[in-house]
Amino acid sequence: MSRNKLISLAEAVERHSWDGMQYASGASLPVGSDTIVFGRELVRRQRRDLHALFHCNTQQLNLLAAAGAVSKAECGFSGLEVFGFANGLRRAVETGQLALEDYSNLSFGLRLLAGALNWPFAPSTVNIGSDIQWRSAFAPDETPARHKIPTVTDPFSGREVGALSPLKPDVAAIHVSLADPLGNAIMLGTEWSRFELSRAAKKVVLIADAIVDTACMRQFPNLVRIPDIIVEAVVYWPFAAWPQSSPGFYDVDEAHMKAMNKALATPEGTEAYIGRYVDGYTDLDGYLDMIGRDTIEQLSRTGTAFLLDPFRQWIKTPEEVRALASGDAR
Amino acid sequence: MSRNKLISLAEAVERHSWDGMQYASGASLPVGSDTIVFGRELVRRQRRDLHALFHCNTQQLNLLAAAGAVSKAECGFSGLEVFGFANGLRRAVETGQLALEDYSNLSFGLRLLAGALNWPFAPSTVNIGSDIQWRSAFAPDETPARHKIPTVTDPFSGREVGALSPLKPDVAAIHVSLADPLGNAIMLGTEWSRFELSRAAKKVVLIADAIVDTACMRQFPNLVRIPDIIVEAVVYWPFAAWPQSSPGFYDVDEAHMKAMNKALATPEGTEAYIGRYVDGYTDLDGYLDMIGRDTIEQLSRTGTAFLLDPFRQWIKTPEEVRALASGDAR
Amino acid sequence: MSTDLAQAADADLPYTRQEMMAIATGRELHDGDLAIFGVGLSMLAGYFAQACHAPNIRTMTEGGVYGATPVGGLPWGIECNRISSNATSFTNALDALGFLVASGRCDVGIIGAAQVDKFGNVNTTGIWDGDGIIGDSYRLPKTRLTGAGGANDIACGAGRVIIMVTHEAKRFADKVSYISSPGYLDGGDARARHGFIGGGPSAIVTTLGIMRPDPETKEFFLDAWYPFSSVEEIRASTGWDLKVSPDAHVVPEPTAKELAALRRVDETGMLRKK
Amino acid sequence: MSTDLAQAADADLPYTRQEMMAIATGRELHDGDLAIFGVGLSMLAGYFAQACHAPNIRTMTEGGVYGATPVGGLPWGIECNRISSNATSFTNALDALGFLVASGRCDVGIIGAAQVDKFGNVNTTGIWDGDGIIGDSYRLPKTRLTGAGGANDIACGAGRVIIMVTHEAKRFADKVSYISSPGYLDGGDARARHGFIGGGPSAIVTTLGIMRPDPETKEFFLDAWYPFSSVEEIRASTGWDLKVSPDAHVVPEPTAKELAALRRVDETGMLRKK
Repeated sequence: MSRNKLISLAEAVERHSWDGMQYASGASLPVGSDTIVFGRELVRRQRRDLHALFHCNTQQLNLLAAAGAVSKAECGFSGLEVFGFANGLRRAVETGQLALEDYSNLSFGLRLLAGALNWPFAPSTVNIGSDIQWRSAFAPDETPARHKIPTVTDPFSGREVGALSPLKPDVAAIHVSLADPLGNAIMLGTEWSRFELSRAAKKVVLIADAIVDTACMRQFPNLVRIPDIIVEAVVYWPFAAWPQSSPGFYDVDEAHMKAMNKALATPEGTEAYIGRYVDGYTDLDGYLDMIGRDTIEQLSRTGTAFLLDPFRQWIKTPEEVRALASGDAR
Repeated sequence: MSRNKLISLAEAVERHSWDGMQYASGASLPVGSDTIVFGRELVRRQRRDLHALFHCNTQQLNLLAAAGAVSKAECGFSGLEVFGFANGLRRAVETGQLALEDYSNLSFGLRLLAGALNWPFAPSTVNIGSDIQWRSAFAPDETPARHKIPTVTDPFSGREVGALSPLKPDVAAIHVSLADPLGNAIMLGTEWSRFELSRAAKKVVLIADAIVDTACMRQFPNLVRIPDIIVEAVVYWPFAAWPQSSPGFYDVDEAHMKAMNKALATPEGTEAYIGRYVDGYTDLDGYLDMIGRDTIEQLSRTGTAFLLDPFRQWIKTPEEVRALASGDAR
Repeated sequence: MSTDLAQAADADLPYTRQEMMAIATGRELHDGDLAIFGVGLSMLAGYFAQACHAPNIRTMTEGGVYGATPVGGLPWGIECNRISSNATSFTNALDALGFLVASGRCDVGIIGAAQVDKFGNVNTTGIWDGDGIIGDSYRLPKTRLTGAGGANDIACGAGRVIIMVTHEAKRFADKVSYISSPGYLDGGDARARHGFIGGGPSAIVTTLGIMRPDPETKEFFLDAWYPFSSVEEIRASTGWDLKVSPDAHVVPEPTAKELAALRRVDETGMLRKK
Repeated sequence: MSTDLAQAADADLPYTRQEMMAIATGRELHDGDLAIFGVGLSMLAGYFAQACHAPNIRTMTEGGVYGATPVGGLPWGIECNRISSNATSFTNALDALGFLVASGRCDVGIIGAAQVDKFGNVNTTGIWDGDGIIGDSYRLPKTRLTGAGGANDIACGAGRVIIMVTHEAKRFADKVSYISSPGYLDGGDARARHGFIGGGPSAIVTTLGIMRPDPETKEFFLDAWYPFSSVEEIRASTGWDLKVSPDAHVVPEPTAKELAALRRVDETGMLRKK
């Protein structure tokens, strides 16, 4: 038994974000499923002083950092994979506008695990012995850092391992492939650490590329890795991860990935980017127009499209979703 | 790239079991998916001195304990749910033939997690403060037990939590709904801790109710929670969990659950049970005859059958599986 | 009062003692709760609450089975096909008992007990000879029970815990032989020593009545009895000198709506058996 | 020797330096290995090995993508649709980097480096002003790089690690500015202090040659150069006084079979770019 949680993106950001919050996303990877469109809305609303917890940087953090919305960030990886350095994040770090605390991809995941389990710490056999352990951007004067990854002694063997601090973000905006209106969700492709994040976060907002009937979830309950009982809100937003990719739905937009990252390298470029790609639409139709209908068609011709086949019969049309939404869809 | 790992049950037990091994199964629940048929084969081959690691007791452990095959066991739960106490296990414990070390269902899962991660210990906020922490059947004279769940101090807060020892079974026999010949597997229904067990065990043998093409796995890669790269062998054995249930395939056999548990309450009953239900078949056909074709038809009329629908097109017939098996199917 | 007499009295009731216990337990659940149920009576009581007065209760079992309701009668286990046939999500043990219970997210859990003591500590592990206490060294139990299962985890982590138990003197001990699942340990703020995030047992609901913990000492006192039971019967069936609240009262009888809802859930009449 | 001259020489080769590096890296992988690849060159080298001489290599990426081969060219990331279109299993980060790498199960990993030092320590985090060293206190990097990603985890856990890096003096430091991923730390048995289950880097494969660690000191020495490079060029492009093995030798040229296999994997010709 659960209620309809479909609300508009604007409403989700209005209700579930605030200045200074610990905000998690990027429990995805730099080229894959992330709620980039949630980040655009945070920039549009000029949220400030965010403490960003991104397992990996994505174009969302790159944009938020470039726009000056983030004062602290913690990451396992802060680049854009083959797309290179994340220029917006890099600029914010190099100018000192943003303090970036480094972890690795495993340790970041373990910190989410520890948060989800309400453990005071998680043991770590990684990150120890490297500067990830000794250096803290959050405590720059403490060398070696004593409170970032302290050691703990195994009571069985006497061996020393690292102790990772748990993460419990205030809000997590999580991209999923398919969600029902109650908040049950299916992810296609690697889940990276979205499973653990959904349990570690205090509030979970889902952004789904498509909305399906709950009957779809009952047919594939083993695929429903995020159950409705832990979800606050569901937002329907196709191409929510653009210019990144969403397996089954669309490929990465290589041209925009590069153009966006180039723009974010400078304050001027960032301003122009925001003018065009954040303030450049007021509703979903406008957003899709902005991406370009040709581009959308091209990106949708993905080699992963077959992954979606078993679920297509339950996917609701935009009109059906609009009719379901409890708030006004923008 | 992976090789065909289909072998017969006899060959799997011959190759992958030995006296004195740490044997895990029961990373399932007492009424659900377990490799009961692997246990029958262990009894038939008179394996002895097993150290059983069963997240929960199942009819497999109940039988192995009743047959005197187990000298040590560790469990999170040692009953049979609504079917009551596990009489075979109970008798072995009460007579001192088997030392049973108690954990809980969370802590047992966390010990598998710790084994999978190669952690020296896992933190625990459960089991502490109860006799699960203070009493050890493996170290009966030590009161309170100091080495079972010692405490560890959180370096961040100074708080004391428990430290759970990792589990790394020598062999895990894991029941799955569907496997391909390479060892990719899909579980329907709760996975309980089969995911963690498959990573914690040194060797993994899958027992599948049905064999499917690898094309099925490529269609549903998010359902493949056990990938071929960690699997040693695949055994095709329909009704492998009988008299327990397998979602999608068959319901629990209530009559046999009760009759079996009643039989295991005494040495005589156990001997009779083994004569009829362990030594009573020599191949798969004989096994299915033993269960009874009527019973099989009735148990197959499960309310969960629809869960299997998306996968039926890839299920191989027994003849196709026999043709694929690299060893001689028994 | 003998059990025979009590059962004879039951013949006149339009419901069984087990049904009264299940309904009284279900009444402890609130709409919107994230609630975890064990197997058997606990599951019936929980799904009864959902069917009756708490439609928005968010239900789960420790198997990681979400959004399901029993179909075809009482499930034989938390993973039984009777609970697996209409789930919206299946995950796993670490998720259910770890991420959702040990984390402190779960509002309420219902557990059973073979034996419970005045501080709400639960024994489901074994019964020992002699004084019933395991003693200084570990020794073989006379009767081995089922072990803790997920109850220890629920007892440590759930916001509140409801213990369901058949009311017999041998089950209500001054001190349990073995603490499988912690209640308030030796009372007072003893739970704080271990940092448990869960609040501990809020009620012991039995076949005869309802006990609740004293806010300070955490000793359980009698809060209510059933239309068919009495303070005397309950005290006689309790192994410690049970205190009775000055506000102790009779529990309202099951309503027709409650009985109908319960019997829809208890399709095979498990609780109708006397 | 200047890079210009070297590149001019390349014009005569039937393969690029990048291709030679990818092939030399691929040759380090053995049939049956459980192997984890990072993004970019690392992935091409790994899948080349599978396509060429190690068909039973068990491949994975840190995304928890199993049984896949790249389709349509070099994947843009370890989760890119180009690697997600034919996987047999998708799981997650904890599974790939934790259960399969930190556990010690993974036989070999390939990682990249912005900077590497004589003990095989890798920096992918930042470049600092002045002497390039971060200093006693944390301070802002002049150039922020990508951070450790999964490379730290692979460096700690994989049985052996192959570091792939473009050979330039500024990248080969006596001591890296920041240890993002540990090699042999300060040499000898320093890894043992931290109990790493992985064996550490077994080779640094560059655009000019191959270095291997001294079994005792763990300082990397020159083991081999390419048909188009030389000991002198390599020493001049290395920021420490590189020792040369008495057994140092020239690496065999890519065979026709190797080049064909590599180019099938490198469908879009990423490594053909000079």
